[in-house]
Amino acid sequence: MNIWEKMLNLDRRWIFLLIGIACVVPFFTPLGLPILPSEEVISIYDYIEELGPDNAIFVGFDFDPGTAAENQPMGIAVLRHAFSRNIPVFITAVTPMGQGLAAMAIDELTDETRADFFSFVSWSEWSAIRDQGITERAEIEEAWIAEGNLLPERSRGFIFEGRDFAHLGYLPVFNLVILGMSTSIVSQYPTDVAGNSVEEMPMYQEHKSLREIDLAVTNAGSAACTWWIIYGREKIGLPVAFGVTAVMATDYYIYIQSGQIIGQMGGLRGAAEYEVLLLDNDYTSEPGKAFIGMDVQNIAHLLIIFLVILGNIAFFAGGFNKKTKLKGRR
Amino acid sequence: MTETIGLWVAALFTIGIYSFLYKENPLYRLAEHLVIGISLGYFIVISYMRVLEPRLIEPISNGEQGAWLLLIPAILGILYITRFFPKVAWLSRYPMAFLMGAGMGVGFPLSMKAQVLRQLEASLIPLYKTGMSWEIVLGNVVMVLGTLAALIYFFFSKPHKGLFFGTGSKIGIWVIMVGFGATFGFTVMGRISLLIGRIQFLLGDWLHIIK
Amino acid sequence: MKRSIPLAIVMVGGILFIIQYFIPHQHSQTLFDYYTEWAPIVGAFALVLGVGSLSRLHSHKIKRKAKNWQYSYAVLIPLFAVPFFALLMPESLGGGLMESMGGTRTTQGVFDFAYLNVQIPIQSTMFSLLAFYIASAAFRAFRAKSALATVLLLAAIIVMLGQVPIGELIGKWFPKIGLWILRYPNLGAKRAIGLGVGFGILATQLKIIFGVERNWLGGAGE
Amino acid sequence: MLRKVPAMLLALLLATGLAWAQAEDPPPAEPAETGETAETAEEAVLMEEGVEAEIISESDASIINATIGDGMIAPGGIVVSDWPNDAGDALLVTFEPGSETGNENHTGYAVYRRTQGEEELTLVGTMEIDDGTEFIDGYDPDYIVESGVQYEYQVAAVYLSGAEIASDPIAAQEVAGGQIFHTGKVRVLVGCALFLGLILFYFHAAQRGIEMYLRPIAGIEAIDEAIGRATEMGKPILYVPGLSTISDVATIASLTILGRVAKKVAEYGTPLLVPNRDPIVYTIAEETVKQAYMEAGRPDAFDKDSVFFLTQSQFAFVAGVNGIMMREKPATNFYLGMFWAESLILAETGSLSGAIQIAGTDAVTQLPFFITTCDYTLIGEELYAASAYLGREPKQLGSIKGQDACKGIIMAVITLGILLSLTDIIAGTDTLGWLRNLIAMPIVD
Repeated sequence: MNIWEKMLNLDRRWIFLLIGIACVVPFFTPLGLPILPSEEVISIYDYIEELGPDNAIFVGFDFDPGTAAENQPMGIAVLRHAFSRNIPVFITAVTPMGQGLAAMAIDELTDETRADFFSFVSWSEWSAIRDQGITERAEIEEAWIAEGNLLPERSRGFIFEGRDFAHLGYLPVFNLVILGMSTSIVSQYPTDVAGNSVEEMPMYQEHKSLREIDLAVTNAGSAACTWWIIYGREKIGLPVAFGVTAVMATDYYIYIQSGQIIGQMGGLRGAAEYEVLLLDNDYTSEPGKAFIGMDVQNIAHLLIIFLVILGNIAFFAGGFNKKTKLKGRR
Repeated sequence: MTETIGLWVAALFTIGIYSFLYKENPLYRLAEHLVIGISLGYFIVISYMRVLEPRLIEPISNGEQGAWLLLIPAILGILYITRFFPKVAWLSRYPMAFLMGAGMGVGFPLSMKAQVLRQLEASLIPLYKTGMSWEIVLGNVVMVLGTLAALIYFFFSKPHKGLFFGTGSKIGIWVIMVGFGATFGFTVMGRISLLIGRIQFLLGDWLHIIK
Repeated sequence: MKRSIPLAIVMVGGILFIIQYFIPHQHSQTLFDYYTEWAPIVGAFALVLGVGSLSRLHSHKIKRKAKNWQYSYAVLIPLFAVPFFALLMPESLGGGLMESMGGTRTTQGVFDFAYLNVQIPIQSTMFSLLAFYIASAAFRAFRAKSALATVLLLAAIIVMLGQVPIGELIGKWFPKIGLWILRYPNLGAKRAIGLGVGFGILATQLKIIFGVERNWLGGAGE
Repeated sequence: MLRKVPAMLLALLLATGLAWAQAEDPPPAEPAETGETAETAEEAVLMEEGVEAEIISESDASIINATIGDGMIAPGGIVVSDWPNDAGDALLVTFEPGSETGNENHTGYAVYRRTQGEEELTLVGTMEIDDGTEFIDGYDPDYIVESGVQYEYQVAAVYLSGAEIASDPIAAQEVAGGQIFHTGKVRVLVGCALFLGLILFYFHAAQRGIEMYLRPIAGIEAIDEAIGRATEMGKPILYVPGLSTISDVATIASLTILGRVAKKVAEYGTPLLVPNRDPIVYTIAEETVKQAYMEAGRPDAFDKDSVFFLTQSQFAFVAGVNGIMMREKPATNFYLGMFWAESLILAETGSLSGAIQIAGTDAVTQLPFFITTCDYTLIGEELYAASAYLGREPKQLGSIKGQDACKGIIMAVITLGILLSLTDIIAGTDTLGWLRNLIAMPIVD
């Protein structure tokens, strides 16, 4: 066995080891290479940029912890954008774990130890304002500040539970839930995850069914995102945007082309692009998790390409291209 | 306290699975068997709590109007269990027939719409419109011709010989391979992301070395 | 009775639901609603079959003292313990799971513990093995053995470089070409495969409805 | 009975063809468009009255009323029609605008409804001025429209001051009712009928014994070879029938192939392992294998533990199969059916253990991984075709021929599309648009 043959039959465990190292190192020495946002992501960003407190969107945390590395930053980025623009957000989940991940996303955005956090005002805290019959976003904030609540320094603004967002959570057989919400949201979700009545929420009163929703962003790790197309887009014309894992992204280009979705964030890169858009437009002051993850991607991709080149050098240098096939492939 | 123990248990099993990359070993074997048992146990509970209880047991015990009709799917479901008794095992075909018949019927027009008509519609694109850049025009041509050629590859009742079927199917398999290569390359990123997630858990949540 | 009635059920059900699709009338809607309501109930019972098979397999192993029989306990004990705890201590499930995921709960039930600290991490880690395998698969498969293999390899490498920022540093056109490949030739190929699969699905659905394809009946006596 | 089917089909085809010719595109008005016109109209007025509006905004509400009172009129011309293609739970209410000059203090409309014979009117919906003058009643779950009930409607113009100028209540011209045929689904119906017709035609042709050529598929020929290899090595064969349910067509195709593989395996006396993820698929797989052993004349050789269920959880299942591969070291692995992300984990582990691997799936995303790691791969439709090949039943072959014919039609239409597009480029017409419209379906059902 000559050196080329040895190289071709390299024990896979060396490759595994190299990949492992390549994925750990960047966490300690970040590269921070620039990322250019793509059209598909910009179109979602621009669409949300047009919306305001009178509109409402759905954000689905339709994934399991398995794909959270990719999907979670997307969910957080879209939520940050919506919270900054005071767009009411209904948060749902196709899987039970998705509900917990959504809660973690809200926690992260309202964590006062982080930069650019939002000041969270729970449903019960502003009940007095509600009792006065104030439902307008601006008036609520005015009344809240008048009560002596000052916006903490470095905070990006208040978010009022029930006015700016409602965490509806997980329900089983979600395709039928979407179908049901096309006539009434409250028929599917009488309460949010904390048990607050959705019916009483001002954001519900203004948007009772999916027909009155301006956009649904589904961050999905499975084909569950197509439910939003089949039951939301196809049935009632609900505009839908996808945040999908990188693997699924190629399949769903078809939906962009056919106009069934307005845009798509594909994988960690899609999430990083959205983070860059938020960063460039001053919605946040520091890059998010996806951006850092892209460093790992850079190194890992280069490593794999290096390995492929190495394999081909060995293949040709060893003269294997002239010999009979190593193994039959179709 | 339970949280800390939980973290260590989770970390132990994470490492156990990764150890499989080196060699199959007792720790992996334990993780493998445990997760099979736990996940199936979990599915039993979920099926009961999320399906049978709210959809079958509660409506019947609350005496909801028309709830007795739910006895039909319940009986059909119970018929599955006849599989355990070879003499009456054929009864289990009834629930299967219910699900198959309705499932295929519901699926047929939907497949026609989504898999065929929508795709066909999307293939009928103008190759050129004023203002289109050359790469889009080229792309459109490649895409439409690529679809045609790849369709030829999937012709089973004609020998792949001659100008039309021979050359066509050859171009078809080339286009398919380009597509597969692209998908493979595109997937790498997602797979690395999964590993990033686990590294964040091991180094961050567990060891607190990274933020 | 053993074969013909199930086949008749499939035929009638199939044709009925094809027609149902085209009728928006409320009776037709009601029919559809019954299906969506009943199907999960019927399906839920099938799990019993799976549980039966798995416990039989592992109890055989233990009885026969087959190789690695000790591990069979690691399957059987949680298989029955999880539902047992869930029913005995209902707070360890359902609301419990939900709330603990919402981050508001301080104590965890047995159920939560097993789910969160054993099942979830093992599954996610299994999934993440793909990062290693995709690298080794690329190393072994991407060799320019033939023209076709070269095309596969080049498309993969261009797209890979186009995906990451570093590709843009190497050549500005990498992402552009990568996206172009993904959007045009790739889409063309996918669409053709999709159409073929679509017709295959349609044909199989018809074959099942008309009783041509009947292997789903299984053996179980004529 | 089957003989009559073609005749029935022909009738159906004719009927749908007629329906297609007659049915114009679903009549539901397009609120978006109306909204646009209303908007532009309003903009125009705004420009005219800009000066006055500025003065008014500084004065108090009562003055506003007094100032613009002249321009306030009630909406008129209320027309209520049944919303088409539904179960009979919605009505379309259209009316004429409530201010003749469209002054900017006119903010919207309120729609009231009562069941005929009742006294009190209920507010069922409010509209912004931008929403146009069409209202679909029945979507608000608090105020459902019941099929067959005669309603009366009243529409009021709402002004900035809160003043409402209402029309007289009028009886709805139509009551809500469910339709028997969804006119928006004509294209799907024609597609289904055409497909059905072609498949049945070729079923008959096949049964009449018309010889049908089928091209060879590499993966199928490799199956026997792979089984032989395992037998020589005295190692087991692993067969994974996909991870999906029985209603997935790929699973059904896989089970047919399993029957064939199991028969060979039974003849050779090679051990077989069939792990399952779906309990129903498991029972059918077990029966199929048992049957195959019986057909091979060796029912005693069938080991009940060879076909088994693992778990429904995707990656727990993969962990289990991986363990089996590394411990039992099967010589041949079959992965046929529906697969998701696990495809590469299975195939790489299999290749690590040194097995020959044959894969087949209709999951487009997973095909690249099988192609690169397995020895033979059945791509998409080839999987279904393989099951028909192995069956060698006339109808199965006929169905392949029918599918080919459908692909032929699709190719013809796409080619026509290319030609029309070229015509459009040269002549500047829009013939392709016409062809697209023939196929395109409204997004909303």
